[in-house]
Amino acid sequence: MAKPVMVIGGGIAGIQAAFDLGEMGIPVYLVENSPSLGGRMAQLDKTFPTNDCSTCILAPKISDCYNHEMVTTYTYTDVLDIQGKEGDFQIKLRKNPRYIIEDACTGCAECIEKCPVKVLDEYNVGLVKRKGIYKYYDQGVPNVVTIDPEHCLKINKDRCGICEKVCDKRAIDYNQKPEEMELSVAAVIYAAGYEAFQGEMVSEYGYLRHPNVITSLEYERYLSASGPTEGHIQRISDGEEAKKIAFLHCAGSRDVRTDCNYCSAVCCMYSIKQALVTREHSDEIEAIDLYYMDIRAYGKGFERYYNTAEATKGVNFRRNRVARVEEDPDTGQIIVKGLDEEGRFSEEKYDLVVLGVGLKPNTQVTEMMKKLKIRVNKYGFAATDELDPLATSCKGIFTCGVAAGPKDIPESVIEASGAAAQAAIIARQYPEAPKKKEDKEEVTYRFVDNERVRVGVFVCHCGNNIGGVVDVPRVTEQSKDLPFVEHSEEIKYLCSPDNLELIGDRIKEHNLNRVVIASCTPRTHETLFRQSVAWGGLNPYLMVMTNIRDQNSWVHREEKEKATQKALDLIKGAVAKAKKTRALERSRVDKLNKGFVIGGGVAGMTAALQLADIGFPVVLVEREDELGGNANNLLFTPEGRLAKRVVDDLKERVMKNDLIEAYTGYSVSKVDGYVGNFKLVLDPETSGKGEQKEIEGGVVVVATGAGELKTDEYLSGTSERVISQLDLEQKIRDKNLPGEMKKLFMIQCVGSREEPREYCSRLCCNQAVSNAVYLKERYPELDITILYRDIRTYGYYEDNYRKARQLGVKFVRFDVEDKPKVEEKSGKITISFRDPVAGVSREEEADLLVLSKAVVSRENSDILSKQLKVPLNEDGFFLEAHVKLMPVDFATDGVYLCGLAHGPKNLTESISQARAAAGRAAVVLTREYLLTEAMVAQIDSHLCMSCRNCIEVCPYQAIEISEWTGKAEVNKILCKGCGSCTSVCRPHAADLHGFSNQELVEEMEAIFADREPAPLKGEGL
Amino acid sequence: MAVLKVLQKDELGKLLETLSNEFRIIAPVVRKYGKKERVEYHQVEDFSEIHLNRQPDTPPKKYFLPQNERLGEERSGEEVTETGDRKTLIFGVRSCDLSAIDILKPVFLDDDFTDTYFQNRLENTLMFGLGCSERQENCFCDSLGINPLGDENVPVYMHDDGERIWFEVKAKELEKFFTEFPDGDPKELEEKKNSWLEEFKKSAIEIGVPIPLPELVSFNAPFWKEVAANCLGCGVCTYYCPTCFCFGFFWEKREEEIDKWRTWDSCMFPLFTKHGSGHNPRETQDQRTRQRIMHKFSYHPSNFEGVPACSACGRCISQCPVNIDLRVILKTAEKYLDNQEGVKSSG
Amino acid sequence: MAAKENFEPKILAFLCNWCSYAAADLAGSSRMQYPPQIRVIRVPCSGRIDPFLLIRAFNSGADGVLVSGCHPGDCHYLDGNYYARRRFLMLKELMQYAGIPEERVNFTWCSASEGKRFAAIVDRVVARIKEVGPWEGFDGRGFARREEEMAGGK
Amino acid sequence: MENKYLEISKKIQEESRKLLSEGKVERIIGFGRGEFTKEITPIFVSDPDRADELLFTPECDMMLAKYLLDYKGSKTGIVAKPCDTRAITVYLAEELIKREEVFIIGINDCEGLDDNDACEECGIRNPVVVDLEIGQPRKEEIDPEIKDELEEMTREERFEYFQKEFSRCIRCYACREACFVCTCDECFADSNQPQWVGASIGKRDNFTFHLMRAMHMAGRCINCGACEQACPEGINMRALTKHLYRVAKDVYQFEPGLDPEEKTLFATYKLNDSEQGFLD
Repeated sequence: MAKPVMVIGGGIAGIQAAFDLGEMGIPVYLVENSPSLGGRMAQLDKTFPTNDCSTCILAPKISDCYNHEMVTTYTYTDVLDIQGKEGDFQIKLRKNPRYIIEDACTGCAECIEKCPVKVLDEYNVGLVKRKGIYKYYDQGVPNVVTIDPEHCLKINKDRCGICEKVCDKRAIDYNQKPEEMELSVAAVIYAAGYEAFQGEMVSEYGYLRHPNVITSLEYERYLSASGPTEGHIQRISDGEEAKKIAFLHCAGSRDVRTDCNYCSAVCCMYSIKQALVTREHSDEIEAIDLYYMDIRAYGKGFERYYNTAEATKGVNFRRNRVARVEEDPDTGQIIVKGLDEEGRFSEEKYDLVVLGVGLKPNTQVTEMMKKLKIRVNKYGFAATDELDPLATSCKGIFTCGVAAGPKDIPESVIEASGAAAQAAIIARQYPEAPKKKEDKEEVTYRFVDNERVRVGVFVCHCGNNIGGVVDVPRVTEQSKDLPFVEHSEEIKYLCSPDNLELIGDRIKEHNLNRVVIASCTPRTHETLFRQSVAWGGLNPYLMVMTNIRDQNSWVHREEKEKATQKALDLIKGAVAKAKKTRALERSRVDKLNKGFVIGGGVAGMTAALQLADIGFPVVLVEREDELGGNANNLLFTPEGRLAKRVVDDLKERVMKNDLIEAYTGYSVSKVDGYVGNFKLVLDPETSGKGEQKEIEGGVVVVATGAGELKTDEYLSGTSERVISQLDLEQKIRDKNLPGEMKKLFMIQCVGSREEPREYCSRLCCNQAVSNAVYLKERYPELDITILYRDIRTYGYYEDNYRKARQLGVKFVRFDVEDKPKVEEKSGKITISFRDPVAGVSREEEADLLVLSKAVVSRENSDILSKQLKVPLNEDGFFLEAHVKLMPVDFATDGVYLCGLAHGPKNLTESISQARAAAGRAAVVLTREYLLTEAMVAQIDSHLCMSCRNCIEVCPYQAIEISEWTGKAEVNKILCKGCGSCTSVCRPHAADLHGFSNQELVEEMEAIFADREPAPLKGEGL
Repeated sequence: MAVLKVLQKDELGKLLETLSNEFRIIAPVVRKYGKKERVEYHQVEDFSEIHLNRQPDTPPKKYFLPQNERLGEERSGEEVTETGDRKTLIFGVRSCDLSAIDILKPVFLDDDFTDTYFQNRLENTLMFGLGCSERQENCFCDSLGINPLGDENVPVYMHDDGERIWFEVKAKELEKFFTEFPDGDPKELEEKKNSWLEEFKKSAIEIGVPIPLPELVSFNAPFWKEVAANCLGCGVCTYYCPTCFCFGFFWEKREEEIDKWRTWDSCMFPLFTKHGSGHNPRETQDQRTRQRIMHKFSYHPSNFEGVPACSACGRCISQCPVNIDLRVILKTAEKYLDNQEGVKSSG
Repeated sequence: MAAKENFEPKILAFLCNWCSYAAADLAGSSRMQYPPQIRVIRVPCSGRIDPFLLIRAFNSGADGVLVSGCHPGDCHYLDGNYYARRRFLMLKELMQYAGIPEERVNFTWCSASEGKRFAAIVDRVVARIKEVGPWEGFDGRGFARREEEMAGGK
Repeated sequence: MENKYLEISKKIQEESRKLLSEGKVERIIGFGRGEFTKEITPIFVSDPDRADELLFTPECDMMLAKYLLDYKGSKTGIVAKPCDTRAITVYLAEELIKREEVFIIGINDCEGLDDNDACEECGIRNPVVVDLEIGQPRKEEIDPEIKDELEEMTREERFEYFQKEFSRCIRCYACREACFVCTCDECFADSNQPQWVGASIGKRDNFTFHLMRAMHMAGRCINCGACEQACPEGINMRALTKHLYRVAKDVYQFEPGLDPEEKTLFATYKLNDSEQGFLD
C-alpha cells in the first residue's frame, strides 16, 4: 500500500483530490478547519453557466469522498505545522473540540432546537442567527452537531446544559479538549481556498455604511432557497421587495488601490448568473444593471451564457466605471454614480447594490506557506510555475484550486485531479505495509432464492425523534401481521454498534432472508445497514429501508396519529418491496493496465508522461509525423519562455520514457470495447508508411487539440501584411518582421464571439497583449493599437495588460455591429474604426495587421467522437460529462479529455488538464479489476424487440445490440443504474435491479392495500 | 303436441309484460355506438326495444359463462339473488345459439365433474328459440346439420314471418301466458317453413370435411400456415364464439383475503399456453389457429359423440378484423384431405 | 363515501434520490411541517418513473400522485429528467383528457437545497387534492378508506 | 371512380407479377377478396400466377405493415397506402425492419378509405417512403384538423363518456393486434410479473388498460384508425391516442412516421421543452 497523502482543505478542490487519491488506492487524510466539508461551493445557490443547483451536484461528491474507505476526514481541525521533505512529511494537527462525541451523535438536531443561545451564522455570512449548538449547514458532512465554545452558556458560565439533557445518545461532552496529533505522509496537497474580498475595503461602495449594499456572497445566500430569505429578493433595510438591482463588477479586483491588481476571474460570470437567477425568481423586478469594465466570459459555454443574459429582458449591461455609491437617506435607496465609456456622468437609484467582490488569498494559508518556505506570489497566493502549475516551490507539496490564484470551479476540479495525480506518483514510491491487515476474504452469503420469503422488520425509535411522534410499539406490533413478516422489533437506536450487530443476530436466529429497516434516510444510512445485514450472512441488497424520521416524524410532529398511520403504510410498502427484492452482486471485470493517449501535443505528451510516471504503460498516437502539436508554432509560453525549448524538452522525455510507445504519423481507425478493455486499431496516415497496429488497453485520453481559424476576413490570406498572431510569432522568431515598421494594428475576436462561433477563444487576448508587450519593449517607437471587444486578461494576466498600457500600447474598443474595416491601398493597409472614447471615427494606415483568430475544433473530431461514443458540443469541441464537476471525464467511462480538444485554453491550462486527465485515467488503471454497480439495468432478451430506444436514452452508452442475440444488452460495467432505459422500454424488457417494476408496483400496491375497492358484482353480465 | 299461437308484432309487448312478472327478460336489442349499430342481448325493461330482425352480434353465452366470474362459496350463494327470485328468460335465441348451449352442456355437466356455476345458471334459465326465415350474414348451420327452424330442447320456439310471430309452445306450464292469443294454422306455418328452407338450400354450401377431422393427418397438414397467415392473433373469434368456453383463473389480492376469479381466455392468445419456464408449445399463430379449428372439428367431436364444437353461426367470420373465413379453412382442409390417401375411409 | 370536508387523501409521491428525496430530507432536518397525507417511494431518477406506475397508482386507489425530480439541468444522471419531462407532460395531458382532474396529477422539480420548496409543494398538492375530493376510482365505485375510520375513532 | 381503383388494381397486379417472376421479392403482401364473404382480406402472394388476386379499393382498411415483421430476413413487397408507409417509417426509425428487405409499392393520392373517420384527419396522401409508385402523386398539400369530438364536454362528462366506452371492452385485444405500433412479444396487459393491469374486464381495469395503451402509443401512433376499425364492440378507440397525437404535434412539433431518421418522441428531448401544467 502506498504511503498516505494529506489534503488540506475540504472544499470542492480538496474533496476531488482526496477522492481521486482514494480511488487510486492511496490512503488520504483530508483536513478541513470548518465543521463540515463543502467549502465555498456549499454556500452557492446555482452555478454558471448551466445554472446547476450547487448542492445537488456537490452533495453526492461530498458523501462519496467522506465515505471512501481510503479517506480519513478530519473536520474542525487545524494544521499546526509541517516538517520533513518529499516522501516523509510530519504534520501536526489540532482537532478542535466540538464538545460532541462524534461517534455517538446521530445529527438528529433535537439539541439545536432546545438550545437557548443565538449567534450570527457564518455559513449564511452572518445574515441570520444560528444556535450555540449547531450544524454548519443542514446537509453538512459529517452529520454531527458542534458546540460553539465562545457562546455556550454551559462552557462559559456553567449554566444551562440543556443539550446534554435532551441528548439521550449521551453525545455531549463539555469537557472535551483540543486534541493534537501527528501524521506522517508522503505528499501534501494544499487546497485551502480563499477568502472573499471584504466589501469594506472599497469604501467608495459604502458597504456596511448602507444596508442595501451587500456583497455577492451575501447575495448568493439571499438567492438560495435554504438562505435567510428563502430565495426572496428584498431590500435589507426594510424587507421591501427589491425592484431595481445593480451589480458592480470588479469590486476590489483590477484595482491598484487595493493591492488586488489581478482579475478575480469569476466575478463577471457569477454576477451574470446572479442577474439571471434573480430574473428567474421574480417577474416583478424592473431592472438589473451590471456595471462593468470588460465582460470576461472566457470559459467554456460562458459566452453563450453572457449572450443569454444580454438578451434577457430587464438585464442591462452598462460599461461604466463606478465612482461613488451613496444612500438616499429618505428612501434607503442607493445612488450609483459613475462614468460611462464616453466620459459622461451617470446617476441611477437602486433598491439593492451587489458588490461583485473578488477572491483574496486566505491570510492564514499565506502565513503557513511562508512558514514552510513555500514561495508565494506578490498577492499572497501560492507561487507556481507555468509549466508545472500544480507544484509549489517545496518539493512534495502541491496546490490546487484558488490557493494558487483565482479560478472557477471546473478549473479547481481539474487542478485537484492533476495535483492528486502528481501526489500519487510520490505516494507510490514510498510503499508502506497496511497498518491493519484487512481481512478481505471473500464473503459468501446465504443462498435464499429458493426459500420462502421471511421478512424481519426493525423499527427505530431514534430516541424521541421517531418515538416521540410515531407510536412505534403499535407500528411494530401491526407489522408483525403483515404477509411474510416473521419477526418485528422496536429498537431505541438502530444505528448504534450493538444494535447493528443485533440485526445480524436476529437474521440468524429467525432465519430471516429479507430485512426491512424503518428509521432515517437511506441517503445517509443505507450503507451502514447493508453492512449489518451482511454480518448476518445475508446479501446486503436484501435489505429495504424506509424513512419514517426525516420524511415523517420530523415533519408531522403535531399529527401523531396520522404520522403513525403513515409509518405503517411505509413499512407495508417496504415489506412488499422486500418480498420481491433479489440478492445482487457487484461483479468483477478484468481490465488491462495500458493507457492510450490520442494526440501528441503538449496536452497529450504531458498526459502520457504523467501516466507513465504513475507507473502505467502508455500508447501515444499522433497524426502528424512529429510530436508537439500547436506548440511547434508557438514562440512564447504565456509567461514568456521560448516555447520551442519547452516542447523539445517534452518530446525528449516522451521518447526516452520506456513506458511510452509513441506512434507518430498514425491515427485511430477503429475502437472496440469499453472501460478496462479497449481495442484500438491504428492506421498510418499515409498508406505504406508503417503497418496497421492493433493494441489493447484500459483507458483512452483524448488530447487531439484544436486549430486556428481559416478566414478571409480583414483581407486575411489576400494581403501579406495581414497575418495571424501565430504568424507574428513565427516572424519574430525568424527575425522576419517588415523593416521600417512604424505602425502595427491588432484586431481581436476574429471569428470568435459571433455566429457561427458563439464562444471566446480565451487565449488570444493574453497572446495579443504579450506579443504587444514584447514588441513594445524591443521597439519602443512602434505604434501598436489593439482593437478589441472586451479585454479578457483574466487572473494574473491582468498584470500584463496593465504593463501594455503603461508601455503605451493603445486599446480601442469596437462593437461587433460596427467592426473595423480593412482595405489595402497601394501596399498599405488602411483600417477604419470608431473610437468610442473620443466618439469619432478614424482611418489609419498600418504596416502590419495582426489578427487574433479563433481557436476552432478539429474538423475530423466527429469521427473520433463516434468511435469512442463520446459527444461533441455545438462548436465541435469534445463535451465532458459535467462542465462543473467532471471536467476531464466523459459520461462514457474510461475515456478522458484534456487540452484544446476540450475548448480553447493556454499552455499552462492544458498542462493542468492533462495531468488531471491522466490522474482520472490512473484511477481505472490502478485497480486490480473493475467492479460493476449492483443496482444496474438488465434487459430480458426474450422481451426485447431491438427498437433501440434504450440505446438512445442511455447517458452512459452502456447498452448495445448484442451480436449474438440481436437484442439489446446492458454492459454492467458502464451502467450507473439511472433507470432511463426501463421507462422508455415498451415491452418492459429493461428493468432495474433494486428498483424493478415488480418492486415498485408491489411497494405501491401495499401502500394502498387498505384502499380496497368495493367488490365487483355482476359486471360483464 | 305443441300449442301453436300467432301474435301480431304489436302484441309482443303484452306477452312480455306478463312474462316479466315471472322472468327476468333478456332479449336482443339495438345499440348504437358511434357509427356502429349492433344487436346485443340485454336485460330489457322497455319491450319496444326488442329487435328480432337479425342475428345478434353477440351470442347469449355470457348468461351461462360470464366473462368474469368470482368463484367461492359465498358467490354461489349470491348466484340466485343475482336475478332476484325470478328465473331468466332469454327471448329469441336462434338455432345456432341454442345448439351452442347444447354443445357446452356435456363439457360443464360431465359425469365426473359438474360445474355448479354453469349448472346453476342453466337450471335458472329458459330460452325461447327463434327460427331464421332467411340466412344470416355468414352462417351455415344447415351445412352442419343444424335445423335453422327448430330445436328439440326449448320450451317455446318462435318464427317471424315479417308481420306476425308464431309461437310453438311446447311446455305445458308456459301455455298460461298464451291463452289470450289466437291459435295459428299449423299448415300455414308448415308451408312457410318449407319455403324458407327452400331459400336456405339455394345458398347452402357443402361442408364435406370429415367430422371429426382425422387427428394426425390434419394436425400435420401444411395448410395451417397458409390459412393463418393473415391472422392477427386477437381473441375476437373465440370471444364471439357461442361455443368457445376456455377460461383462465386469476386471483385478486386484497389486504386480508384473496378472491379467485374465472375469466374467459382464448387459445388465440400467445400467453394461453406459455409455460412458467418461458417455453411455449404453441409459439406461432398458425399453431394457435390450428388448435382452434382442431378443437372444434376434431378433438371435441371425438370426445362428444361426433358433435363439432361449432354451431356455424358465422360470428367469427363477421367479426374478424381481417375477415378470415372459417368456411374457407374447412374447404381448404377438405381439399387437402381429399388428396390424402385413405383418409375418407378411415374417417 | 367519505365527505369532502373530513376527507383524508392518500397521495403517492415518487422522488428522485439525488434532488427531491434530498429536499424532502432537508425539510425534515429543518423541521419544516407539512401535511402527512403523502407516501414517498424513492427512485434513482425521475427518468426511472414509468408512466404506467402512475396510472397504476390510480387503479390502486391513490387520490393523487406527485412526481418530483431534479430541476432540468441538475440531473445526477445527466439527462434523465429531460426524458421524464416529456413523458410526464404527455401523461398529464392523457389523464386530464380522460377526465381525471388535473389536480390529481402533479409534476414538479425540487433541488437538494429546496427543503422549503418541497414542504410548500406538498402543502399545495394536498390542498389541491382535498379540493377535488376523494378519488372514486376509474369505475366510480369508490374505495374503502380505513385510515379515516381509524383517525375518526381515536 | 370505380375505374380509378380498377386501374390501380391492374397496375398492382402487373407490377407484382413482374417483381415475383423476376425474383425481386419473395412475396407480396396485399389485399384480396374472401371466397364467400367478398370482404377484403390481407393476402400473401408468392406465385406470380396468383398476382391477379391482388386488388385495391377504398374498403382496404387494414394496416399491412405489421405483417412485415413476420418476414424479416427476406425481401418482401408490400402494397402500401400512405399510412402503411408511415408505419413502415416508424419501423425503420426503430430499425425493426431493414429498408433493403422491403419493396414498397406505394399508392399515390390516397383519397381515404370508406368508413374510416381517421382518413379525414390525415394530411399524408402520398407515400412517405416508396420504391414503386402507383398513380400520380397528389400535388397540393393538405393539413386537415385533427378533430376533438369531445371538445365541448366538461371534464366530468369526458370521464363518464370514457367510463361508458371502456366498460364495453371485452379485452379481446383486436385493437392491439390490428395496431402496427403494438409489436411487443409480451403485452403489458398479459404480464403478471408485475401485473400492470388486472385481467378482468371490470370497468376499473378496462379504463386502466386503455390509459396504458394510449400511453404506449404516444409518439408512435399515426392516427390511422386501425384499432377503431378492428374493435368489434365499436368503442371509440382513437379518442385518447388521437389526443396525444395532437399534443405531441402542438407541443413538440412531433409527428411520427414521417422521417426514418427521427428518434421517437420519448427517446429524445429539447432543453427548452414545455413544462405546461407542471407545478412551479
